[in-house]
Amino acid sequence: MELQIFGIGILTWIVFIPIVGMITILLLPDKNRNAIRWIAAIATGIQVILAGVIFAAFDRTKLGINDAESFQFMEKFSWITVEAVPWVGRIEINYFLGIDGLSVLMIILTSIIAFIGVISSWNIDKMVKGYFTLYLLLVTGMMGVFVALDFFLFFIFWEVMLLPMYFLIGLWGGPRREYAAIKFFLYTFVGGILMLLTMLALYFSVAYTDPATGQSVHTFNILHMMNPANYVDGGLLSGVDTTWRYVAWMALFINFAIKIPLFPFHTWLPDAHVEAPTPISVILAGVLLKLGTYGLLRINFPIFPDATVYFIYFMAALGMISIIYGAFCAMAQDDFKKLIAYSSISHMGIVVLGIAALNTQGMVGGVLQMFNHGIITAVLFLSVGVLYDRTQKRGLYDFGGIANQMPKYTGLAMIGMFAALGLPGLNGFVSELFSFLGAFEAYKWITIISVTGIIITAGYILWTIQRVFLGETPEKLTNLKDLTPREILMFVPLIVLIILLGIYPSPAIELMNSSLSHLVEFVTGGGL
Amino acid sequence: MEILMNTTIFVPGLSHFLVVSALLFSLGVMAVLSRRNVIMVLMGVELILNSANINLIAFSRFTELSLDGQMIGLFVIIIAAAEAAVALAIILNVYNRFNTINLDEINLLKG
Amino acid sequence: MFIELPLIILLLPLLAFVLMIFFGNKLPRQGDWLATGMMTITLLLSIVLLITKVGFYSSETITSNFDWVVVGSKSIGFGIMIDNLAAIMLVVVTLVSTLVHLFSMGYMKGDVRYSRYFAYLGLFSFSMLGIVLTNNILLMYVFWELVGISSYLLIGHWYEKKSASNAANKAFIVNRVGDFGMFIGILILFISFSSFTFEAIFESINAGQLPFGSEGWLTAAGILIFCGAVGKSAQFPLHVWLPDAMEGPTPVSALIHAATMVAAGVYLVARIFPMLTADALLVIAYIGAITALIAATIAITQFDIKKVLAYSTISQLGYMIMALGVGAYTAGFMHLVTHAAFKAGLFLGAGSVIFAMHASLHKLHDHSTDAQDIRNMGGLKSKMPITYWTFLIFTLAISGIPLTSGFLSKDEILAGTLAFSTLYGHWLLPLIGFVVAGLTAFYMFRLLILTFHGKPVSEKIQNGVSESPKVMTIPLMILAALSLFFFYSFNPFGAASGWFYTAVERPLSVVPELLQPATYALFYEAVSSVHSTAMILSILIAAAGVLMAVAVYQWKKISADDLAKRAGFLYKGSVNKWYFDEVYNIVFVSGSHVVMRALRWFDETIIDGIVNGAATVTKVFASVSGWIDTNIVDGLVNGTASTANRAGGLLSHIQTGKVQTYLLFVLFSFLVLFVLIL
Amino acid sequence: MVEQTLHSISLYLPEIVIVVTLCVIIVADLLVKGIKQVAAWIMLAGLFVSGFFVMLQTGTTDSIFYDMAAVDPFAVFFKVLLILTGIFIVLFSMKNTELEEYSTRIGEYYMLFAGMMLGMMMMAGATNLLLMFLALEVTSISSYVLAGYTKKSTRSSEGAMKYIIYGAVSSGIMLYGISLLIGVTASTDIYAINEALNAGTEQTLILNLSVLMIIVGLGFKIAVVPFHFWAPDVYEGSPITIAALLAVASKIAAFALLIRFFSVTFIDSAGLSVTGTWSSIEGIHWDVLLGGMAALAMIVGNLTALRQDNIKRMLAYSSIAHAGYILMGLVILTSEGLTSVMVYLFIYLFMNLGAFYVAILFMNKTGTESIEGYKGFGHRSPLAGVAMTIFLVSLTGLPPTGGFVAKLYIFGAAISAGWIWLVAIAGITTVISLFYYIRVVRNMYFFKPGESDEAITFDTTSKIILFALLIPTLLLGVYFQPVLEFARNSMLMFGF
Repeated sequence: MELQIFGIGILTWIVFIPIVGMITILLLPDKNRNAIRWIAAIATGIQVILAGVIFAAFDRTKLGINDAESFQFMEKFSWITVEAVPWVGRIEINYFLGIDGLSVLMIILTSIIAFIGVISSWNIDKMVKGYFTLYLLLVTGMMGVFVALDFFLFFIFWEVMLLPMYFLIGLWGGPRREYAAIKFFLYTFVGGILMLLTMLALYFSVAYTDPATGQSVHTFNILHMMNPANYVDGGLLSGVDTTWRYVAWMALFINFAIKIPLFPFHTWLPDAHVEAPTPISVILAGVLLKLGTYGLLRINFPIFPDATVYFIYFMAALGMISIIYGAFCAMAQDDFKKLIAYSSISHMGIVVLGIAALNTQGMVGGVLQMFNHGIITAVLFLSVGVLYDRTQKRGLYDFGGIANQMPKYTGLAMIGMFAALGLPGLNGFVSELFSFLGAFEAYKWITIISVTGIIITAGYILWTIQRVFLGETPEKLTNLKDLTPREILMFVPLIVLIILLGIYPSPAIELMNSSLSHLVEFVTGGGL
Repeated sequence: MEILMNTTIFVPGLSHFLVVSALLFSLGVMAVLSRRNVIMVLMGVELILNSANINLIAFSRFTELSLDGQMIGLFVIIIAAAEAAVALAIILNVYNRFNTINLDEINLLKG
Repeated sequence: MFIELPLIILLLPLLAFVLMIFFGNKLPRQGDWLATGMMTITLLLSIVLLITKVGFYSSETITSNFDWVVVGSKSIGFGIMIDNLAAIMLVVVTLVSTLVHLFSMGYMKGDVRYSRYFAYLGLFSFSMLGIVLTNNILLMYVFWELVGISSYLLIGHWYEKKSASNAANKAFIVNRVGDFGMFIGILILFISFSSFTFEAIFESINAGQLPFGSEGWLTAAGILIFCGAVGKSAQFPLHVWLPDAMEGPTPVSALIHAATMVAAGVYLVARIFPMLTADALLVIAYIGAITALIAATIAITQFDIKKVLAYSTISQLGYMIMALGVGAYTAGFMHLVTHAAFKAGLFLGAGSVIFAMHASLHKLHDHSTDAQDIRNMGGLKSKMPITYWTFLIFTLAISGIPLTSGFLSKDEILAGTLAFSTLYGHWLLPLIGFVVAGLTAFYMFRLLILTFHGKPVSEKIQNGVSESPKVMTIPLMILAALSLFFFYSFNPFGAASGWFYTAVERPLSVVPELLQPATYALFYEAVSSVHSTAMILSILIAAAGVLMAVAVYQWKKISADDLAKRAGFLYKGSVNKWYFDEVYNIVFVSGSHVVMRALRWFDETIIDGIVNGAATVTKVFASVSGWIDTNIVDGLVNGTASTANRAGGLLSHIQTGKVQTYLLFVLFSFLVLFVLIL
Repeated sequence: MVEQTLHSISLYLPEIVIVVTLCVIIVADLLVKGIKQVAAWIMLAGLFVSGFFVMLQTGTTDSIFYDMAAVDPFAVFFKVLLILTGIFIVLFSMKNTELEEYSTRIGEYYMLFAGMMLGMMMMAGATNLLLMFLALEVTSISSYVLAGYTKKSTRSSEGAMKYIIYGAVSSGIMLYGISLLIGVTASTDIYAINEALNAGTEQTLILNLSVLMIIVGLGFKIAVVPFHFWAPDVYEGSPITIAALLAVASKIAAFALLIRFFSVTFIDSAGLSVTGTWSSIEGIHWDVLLGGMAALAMIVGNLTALRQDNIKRMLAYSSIAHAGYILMGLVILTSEGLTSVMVYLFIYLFMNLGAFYVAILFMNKTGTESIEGYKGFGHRSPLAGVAMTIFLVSLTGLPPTGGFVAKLYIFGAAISAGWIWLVAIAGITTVISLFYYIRVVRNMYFFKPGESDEAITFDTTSKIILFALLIPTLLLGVYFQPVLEFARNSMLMFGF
């Protein structure tokens, strides 16, 4: 399947259109604030359209995962090739993009969240040009990670996100933004180094024989890394169930666990979320966290099936701890944003538990939960943002009786909250259901303990609703204005998705069903 | 004295030279480390360089190295001279700035 | 025709909900006519459906299924199933719902969120019908939660009151605890049988498949699913939410917390009845019995009119659950139906009283007197005749006095428990059954007498009280009619010959034979043999209860205070609802607060501290060595940074600025390296 | 003999051009008065011509002046790097306000600069111990004076004095080591020494001692721990252009010498194989020594840099740390490692010079060298701020910058050679390095400029120079194939 616009593949478009926007913005004078905003909106809007095209044109039956033939919209160009020298053979880095059922949903999510993020950034007045430049760069990084099939490219996109995020939190954030920014940077950077080292070890352990020339080629191609036949004799990561393979798996896992974030690598998240400006929190929770679980599925699982199976119980247990721990910590918060941050930890724990089930239901549930959680937390962070814009406060005890003042807002926010609580009929339920279904098949007790998380979740969500929306409206809040049309615009698409996918999730599940089934078979079959 | 002169058996061998040079080297290092006066430190450096020279010349006398060693010795002498000249110029300048050439007192740059 | 009809029935209330949410405020009369009208249509359609189903297709089960989603190779379907159980339940739900809509037009008049209220009623009706119609345990769970949320919204309708929002939260969270078990049960079933539909699950069990190959897990699955019923039907130990739920508007209590939603648990148990093992059923029977007893004992001492009714509801629900547990399937379900009518009636009647009291108090500008406290009432009989007479009929019905519907169903339940004991022992069950029957008669008549009979506590208040408007009394009259025997069976002393018994038959158990409860035939035989005993006993006990109440409260032959003193700690326990709330508060609420605070502390201090922590270690080290000056903390507050920073500080101390020191270091390193390579 | 000499001279043209330039500068300094910056232009011209001749030598492999020096792709690679650095430093120097005070004797500056260039280019090609030592001394002595060039500054004088004392002692020790080596092997040519060593020797104690002594001298030159102490003081004291020169050019030249010396002299010729891994001569542990020093350099350099406030000093420590990373590529004893060293140096040139250049620009405009003083600069000068950020990010090693590719290759080579512990240290210290680099960025951006602070603007030339450094830094992060091939081809001189 190929789809080209002006001779350039659609994936390249969707990844680099924000860069085009960014360059345009850089060329504009600082004062053209609205033009800058519109350009950002148009760039991300085009992304949404492209994502729609991809959604429509995507072949639901193709498998992907480890089979280069069945990836879609593939683009592969030789990027760096160093001809054979006696002591290493040929070296190859490719510009290799492609999507399968695992990534397509993430692309759609990223484009939607990025677009909503721009809309909610509309009222940022400080250094508009710099803000949107960094924002668009960040979007490119995120999108790139989801489409890259070359580890080198993957890594570059991965790290490209770091600096814009650092600045976006550090320059436009709340009072403790610097601390939060550097903490985020540090954690991610540590993870990045681990990933870098593992990537290199993989690179030197993998060499495939080029059918055309018969040369042995070292490559960063992720798909080649999945094939045991491509491992060179005596390579650091060659063989099955070796200590080094476990170490490598663990290094990658820590990197991704930091992003997810899994207990105990999570403490950067509450700080980053709290201090980041609203749109960035939305991006952070909506897309960035998914990179972690996506990485696990794209890299850890298929490249190290042996180590994955070896550590899977450990992973499920961490997922369980995150669910319960995150939920309890969320309940203990007085800060609205922090509460949502911890709830993210809890909900991402469900993703981890689901994918750790290593069966199709769990996997589908996990990936769907990634998508759904992205949508839901986006709504929640936008909700906090709306209140913060109006009152400059985030404490749960600062509010009360909002329901009477802002009925539209309350309605929309509450749908988001109920979705987070896992109410059937809304999307959160569907993915939680499948995650737990899958997990239960694999781990009875871990799952049973995890499911208690839904009780705690109900507790903190309802308590939050009570404190913020219900009760008498205090004097100081009586002049709050309800949502503006712009704000409604940013809520509505998300709410529609929440309800639609809650009632009929098939369109989303169809996209990934065959790929994920294949992934499960591939991993449990030991990569064969 | 007489006895020594008469004992024609004694021919200084390579190891004698090496021991001498090693002593010289050590003295140079000691000077460099212990003297607080820059000039004295420079003298230490000269000792070190010349100890190497003794080595080189001894080697060229006692091994197949032939004249190469002596040639290097010549070059080293020149370099030592150049170095000393530059060093003295710099020390003069330091003295103008600090009014001392005591090394312990010249430590603005640290940390 | 048959599949479209239930679909329309299901979707009409949803439509009403959507319309009311978006346009309710803009419609004339805030759209109450729209909601009520649509509900009435639903009712009529349901009646048509019931008659068609029971009349013409009685023995058939009509199902339709469509794929909802395909995951991996397993497809998950959603669908509708109509058997007689569902058809009857459908009418119960729509009937009560319609009447409540009607009643609310009067009761809720002038409320701040009038249209929102009707919208939520629509949402609730939709969800409840969903529970009734589904053929699939997952979908049932979905609607299960949806009724939960509508209940949450309606309890919290007056959310300005803290007590209302608290009650709403409590209801939802306590239900969640039950749902947790149900969810696990569903997971077990799906993983074992790869399907959510009742039909497929039963078939698989019938074919000898067991969850995880173990009989224990089958029992466990049954009990876990029953947990959902424990939550929703307010069974011990999760009954605590229901009395608090009375914070909601009274018609809501009638609809949700008396007639329909709380009965969903019973409906659920009836639905999964075939897969319940004897052990599971026994657990269910005991839970029901304990609930019935606890609630009845509490109801005796309460003074809030709605609270009494709430506990009575819990108690009656316990009855139904117990009935199902002992195998008196039809009796249990019949009690659900009859109870729905008279309990809804009781609540609406109470609503009528409260409405009148409010109006009167409002006129007097009295805001301190509690309009719901029966100690403030009395002698309302003459002022509110319709309310009184209907209330009397409902009271008779709930007390199990012959000629009422309540008698029919309760009598069968008691016979069932008695029969169960003759088969298996467990004499506690019938014993509790009869005791509770007596208690019920006693506290209901206590309520009736204190409210309507005797002298008014305050003349002023009584003067202001007047009969409620027609929209409120008509529903009462309809419900009163439905509380009489002939709707269910033409024989006032035996339901077994009526249409109800033929329409609703106990389904065959599908579990392996060793685990099965007594077969229907065996059980039926036992019931027949004890039926007359049970009937006589139940009439006697009910009469005794009534007599006792009349003696204490009407004739004042026996002092209530005296009784209370004699009962001592029992009285105290009953007044304080056996301290359930207090214990739960300490154990669960405070418990989770402790846990969450501890975890928060842990998170902020330990986990984060490990990152920042190395800093502390270095600090200790620093104070020992005295090397590190403390004023070097730069902008990077982060711990790792400051650790590294301190290390950097250490190192930069080596950089003394003295060239000879450098050279000394060089020499030193030189020597060390030399030693190392030797 | 004449033929041989003539041939050698023809291949020595780049160096000769530098010598000529040096002379011309002296003459011009005496005679030409009216033209501003005449010395600089001459120097620039000389460097370009020399660079031209270097380019002509591409692909040549020859030995000149009776095996005193080699002209081979390896030397060419490093000479290209040196000349590039030289050109940039001249450009930097032309605008440096620090030097303006001494404009009347600026000829001396360029003359010494030329001398230093000569020494460094000789270092790149020398294959004889004598020439190696001479080249080293020529470089050193010129740089001593350059370090103290701004003689009215006490710091500069102090730095120069420390430099010369430290340098003299180090070279003395190194000379002693060389003398021992020569004595044991009876030869001064490194290939001959290698043969002698391969033939077998029992003097391992003396050999190890001499190796260690030579490492003292070379370690001083590349500023690797524990021989790095001079570097921060000297960098801080020197004019900033000279600090940049020392941090980049002198390090590159020293690495050229170090690589050639060790990987020719102490390699077990029997162990050479096509697999690209070699082994050192038995009993001589220079690789272990250098490995340990690399680890120390990464740790000490990065940790100490955390505490610095002076940008020059911070960059000094940073360059110490980078010396550690680079050294890592050498000690793993693979051809891949050497290639990665060369790639690293190539990229290091741009990013480090870039960081220095922005520092120069800021210093020219505001006179501050203090990192604390950088507050708000990012807002006052967006271009320079962004450029500085990119250079520092590149120094940290984040994609998509050249620094990432450099680290990628070094780490990769080390991993493939199985030096996991060294890579682990490198990884951890890279994380630490993040802090001091990002601190500069933080100061530039996270603080508002003061009320009175005006925007900082630069002239076009400065911008062009900035872009000349910036573009390669970024470009090498996404497309580095040519550099990789260049380095790899330059490696072929060893005949593997």
